[in-house]
Amino acid sequence: MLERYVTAASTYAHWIDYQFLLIAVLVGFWLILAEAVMFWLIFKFRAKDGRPTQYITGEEPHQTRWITIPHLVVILCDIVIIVPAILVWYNIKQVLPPADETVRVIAQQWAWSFQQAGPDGVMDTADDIRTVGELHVKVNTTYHFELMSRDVVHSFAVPAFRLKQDALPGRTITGWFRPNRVGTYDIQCTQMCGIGHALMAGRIIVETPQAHAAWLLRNSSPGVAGQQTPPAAAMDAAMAMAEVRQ
Amino acid sequence: MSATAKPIANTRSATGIPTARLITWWVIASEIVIFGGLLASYVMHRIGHPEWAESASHTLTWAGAFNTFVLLTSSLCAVLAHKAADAHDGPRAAKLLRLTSLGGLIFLCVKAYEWTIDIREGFVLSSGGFWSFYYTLAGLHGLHVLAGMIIMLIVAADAAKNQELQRVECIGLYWHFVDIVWIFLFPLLYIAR
Amino acid sequence: MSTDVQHAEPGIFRKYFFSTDHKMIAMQYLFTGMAMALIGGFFAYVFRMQLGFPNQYVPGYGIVTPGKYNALVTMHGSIMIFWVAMPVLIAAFGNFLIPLMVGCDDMAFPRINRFSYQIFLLSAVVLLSSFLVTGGPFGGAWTAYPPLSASAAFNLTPIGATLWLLAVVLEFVAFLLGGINFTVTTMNSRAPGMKMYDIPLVVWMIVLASIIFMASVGPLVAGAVMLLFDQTMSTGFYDPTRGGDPLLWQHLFWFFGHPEVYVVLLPAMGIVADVIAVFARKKIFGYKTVLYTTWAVGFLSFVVWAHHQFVAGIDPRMANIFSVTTLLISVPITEMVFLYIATLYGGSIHLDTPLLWALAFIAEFMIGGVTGIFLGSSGTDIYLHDTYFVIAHFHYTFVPIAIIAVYAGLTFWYPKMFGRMLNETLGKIHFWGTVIPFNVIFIPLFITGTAGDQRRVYSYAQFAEQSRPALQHLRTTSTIALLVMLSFQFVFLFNFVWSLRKGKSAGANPWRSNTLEWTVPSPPPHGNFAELPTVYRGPYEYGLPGRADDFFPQNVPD
Amino acid sequence: MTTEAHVQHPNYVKVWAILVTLLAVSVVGSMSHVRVVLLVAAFGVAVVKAYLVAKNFMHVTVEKRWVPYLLIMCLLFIAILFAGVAPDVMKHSGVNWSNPSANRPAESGAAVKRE
Repeated sequence: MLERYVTAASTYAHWIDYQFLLIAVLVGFWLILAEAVMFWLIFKFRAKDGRPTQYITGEEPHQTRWITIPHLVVILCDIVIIVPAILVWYNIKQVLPPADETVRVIAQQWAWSFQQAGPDGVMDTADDIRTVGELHVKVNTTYHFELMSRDVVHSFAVPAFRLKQDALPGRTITGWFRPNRVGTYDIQCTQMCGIGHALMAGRIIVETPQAHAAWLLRNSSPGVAGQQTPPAAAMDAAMAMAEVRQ
Repeated sequence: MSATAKPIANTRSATGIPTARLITWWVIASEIVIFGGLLASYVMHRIGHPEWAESASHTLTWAGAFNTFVLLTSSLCAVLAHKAADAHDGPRAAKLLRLTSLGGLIFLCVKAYEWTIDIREGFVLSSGGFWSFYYTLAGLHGLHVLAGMIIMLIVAADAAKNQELQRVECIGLYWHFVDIVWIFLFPLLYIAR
Repeated sequence: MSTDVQHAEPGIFRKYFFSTDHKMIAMQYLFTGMAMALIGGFFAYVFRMQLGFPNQYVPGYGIVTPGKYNALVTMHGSIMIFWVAMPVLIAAFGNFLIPLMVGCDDMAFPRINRFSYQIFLLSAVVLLSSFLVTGGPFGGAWTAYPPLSASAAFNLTPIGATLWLLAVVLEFVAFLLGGINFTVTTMNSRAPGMKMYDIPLVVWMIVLASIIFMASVGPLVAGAVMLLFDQTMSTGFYDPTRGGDPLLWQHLFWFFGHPEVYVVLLPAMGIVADVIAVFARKKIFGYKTVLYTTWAVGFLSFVVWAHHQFVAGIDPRMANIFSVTTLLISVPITEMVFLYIATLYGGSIHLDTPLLWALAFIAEFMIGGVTGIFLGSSGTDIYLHDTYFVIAHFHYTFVPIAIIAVYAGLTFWYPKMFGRMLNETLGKIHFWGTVIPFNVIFIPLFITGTAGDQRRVYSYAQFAEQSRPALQHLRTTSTIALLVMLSFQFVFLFNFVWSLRKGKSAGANPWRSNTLEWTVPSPPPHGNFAELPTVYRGPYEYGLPGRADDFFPQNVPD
Repeated sequence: MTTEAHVQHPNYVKVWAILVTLLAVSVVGSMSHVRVVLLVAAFGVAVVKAYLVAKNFMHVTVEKRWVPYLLIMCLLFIAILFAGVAPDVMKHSGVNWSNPSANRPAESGAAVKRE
């Protein structure tokens, strides 16, 4: 259902979509039913001359039955919803499948910077690749991300992956994703992080293994990409100062 | 508000608790969650940061202990004032209330002296987590003591004329509550290591 | 004791500015709230224009820069919740109705009551004054997450942030005093014979709301003090580099923030209950059950708060617990709504304006309720958190609460407040002109939300997926609908003012209603009751068999 | 309007004497270096003192039943708050997250002040 509005490019996107569909069906049914009953009652019992009001306390069992029975069904629906909901959560947030690759995601006002292992496949070595605003990943590869923030609370969100996790200064939060469709997707910051919030955009580029390898080689020589200050951030900072002055 | 100007609403008592005492209980209830929230925040930080014990060892335990004693004694005066009010002895109640707020005054003076020493040693509000909580907690409590003293003197003025004697008990209740808060602040801020 | 001293008509100044009369204070709260609503509505107009027609000149405002946009959404949120919903729903209706409905002459503590309004007014002034300071008003969202809100280096509003915080704390103090006063008055000052279950639901709900507020706001008051020190005295309560923890504020805020939802919901529910009973000429279906569900909601509302923080970096295991409690709370709320619908059965329903509003409340609130399930179940919240889906969801709860239910209450009690009837035709025009555009505003936002539009963003230019034309059309649609809805509010304002003079006079009990406030002349005189009433029965005895007329006022002996 | 005495007053001086003795106990206990003794002397005694004040000075026990329940309810809410917050704030690591900056002793005194 969600896929009509936003592409699904990671393995767990569909889990969330199905959960969404399940809830939509169940609560949709109840919503329509309840609204229908309500409007029918409004029509059926509209004021008519010579039809007196019935005196109903709603406390005798044969009356409360009309509430309790549908109500028990609602509770049943709640259970039907909550169990898969927790399963989805458990598999996305609580347990991490073994990682093929790891990437470090650092949020700051107002840019995303990424650090991943170079050709040697080891983090924190000379040939690490640091990029700003652009994350290159291999398709069908399980990535762990280590999320941290330099200043305020940000939120690392990739709608196409159905991925969202706040980045808290001081904390390191680990999560995972496994892209399964080649393409370029948006990275959003979904937590108010100051006046540059709307410009804190990034791209995540899912590539075929070959393309990814080529990209690695192009950037592996130490300190090519991303050492220069991120253009977006610089622009925002300038704008911020302008705002303060005015 | 002189007794004649009271609305009838104020004089009714459907619960069997006089209106004045009822509102006092609600005020105390709302104070419990204010102090409770701050104390809970402090406790979870304190447990999470064993290194704070070092800072805590700089607090003047004897001053805290003396203040506890002062507050306990003033609480005694407050409750004796309540007893006097029950016996419709307004002037005596007023005397005891003034004694109680004198206790509050001593408490605040000791606190001031204590804080002067702390600050001289270079421990100010922004000197790290423990000191921030130390000044915030004690400061919030001190404000309650101050407010209590002022209200108490007003109540005493009425009580001396045998008016509004029911308020003597209420301000007493509030004072005991402030006392209880300190009973917990003392070990939390001074003793725990 | 003689009460005539108290109830002599005071001079103009004392009457309108320093009155201790609960009705006058209710009016002060009502009109302050309506004024703030106009301001908040204007902000909504400005930033919706920016979203509907990006970077265009907004008539009456100008160009919306990112900083201004943040300030506008922050102030819109804060104002609509703290300076509109609470003063109107709880303070205005509470002050006006409680003494009248429980049958006494005033609040138990009139001067505390007046004091609470004065603090509230001060808080409003402090908030608005932040528009005049350098750096402008606070723009860190109404949730004010530190470190953004804690440090001027991050939020660039050195003074605005502090003023916002002060205003909020003052507002809390005002409502603590007011709420305690409501509670004590209802508990102690009831008319002789009025037992616990003879109290009208609206009074019950306002009092329970006040109690929930009182019990939940404490930790946030403490948290606000800490944040204030972080801002002004360079402490480190929420500063991770100095042993603090930003998450602490989020927890303290939402521990209050979620109960707050029910604090404003319950009075609305109460108003709707009374209106339905009167215009369906019907006893509330299961009065006591409604109360039991209310208590259940009140308690549960304290154990669900972290569902606002599922992806905020809390421990994932906690999310499971809070997800369960969140779906649990849907149980009593559903029951309450079912009971209201069941009340319609067997009534004779007069579709006057107040009832239209009340029914619209239920119809729309149900949509708001069910969309909450998507967010409460942790799995889907991963995707929907902080999208426009959330915005649409809580506007489908808050607009029915703070706009629709308030109109239900105003149109219902207007005759009692001002002694004249509102114009019915204008009322119906205003009703349809409000409710239809309301849905046209927010249904598109559900769709943009599911399409991934994130909140609090002044422009989607940077985001390829969000700047698709299809989504922009939806945003524009909702903006235009907002313009329509706002313009129809002037119909109400005109009706309100016009009826004050020209409306046909109401008489004591125009709706043939049972509760005590209708037994006194409209508007009620100073001191309310000529002689204080005695209560003989519950508030909803409509259509009692074997009586000539279909209602049975509470104060009429058998 | 005056209060009709709703309590018979116990011997307050005796209660006060007990309280002061307990205070002395907690101070002496605080000298101890055995952690358990220290904590009991500090908090166990505090609880007892609070109970004595509430019972004898505030007369909670002879007040209408719901009053103590109300106060306990407020304490319960605080307990709920603590239980919900502690896993994140008191602990410095958990499932898929860690809080290194909190483990590092907070630099006190000349704290970094942002301008």
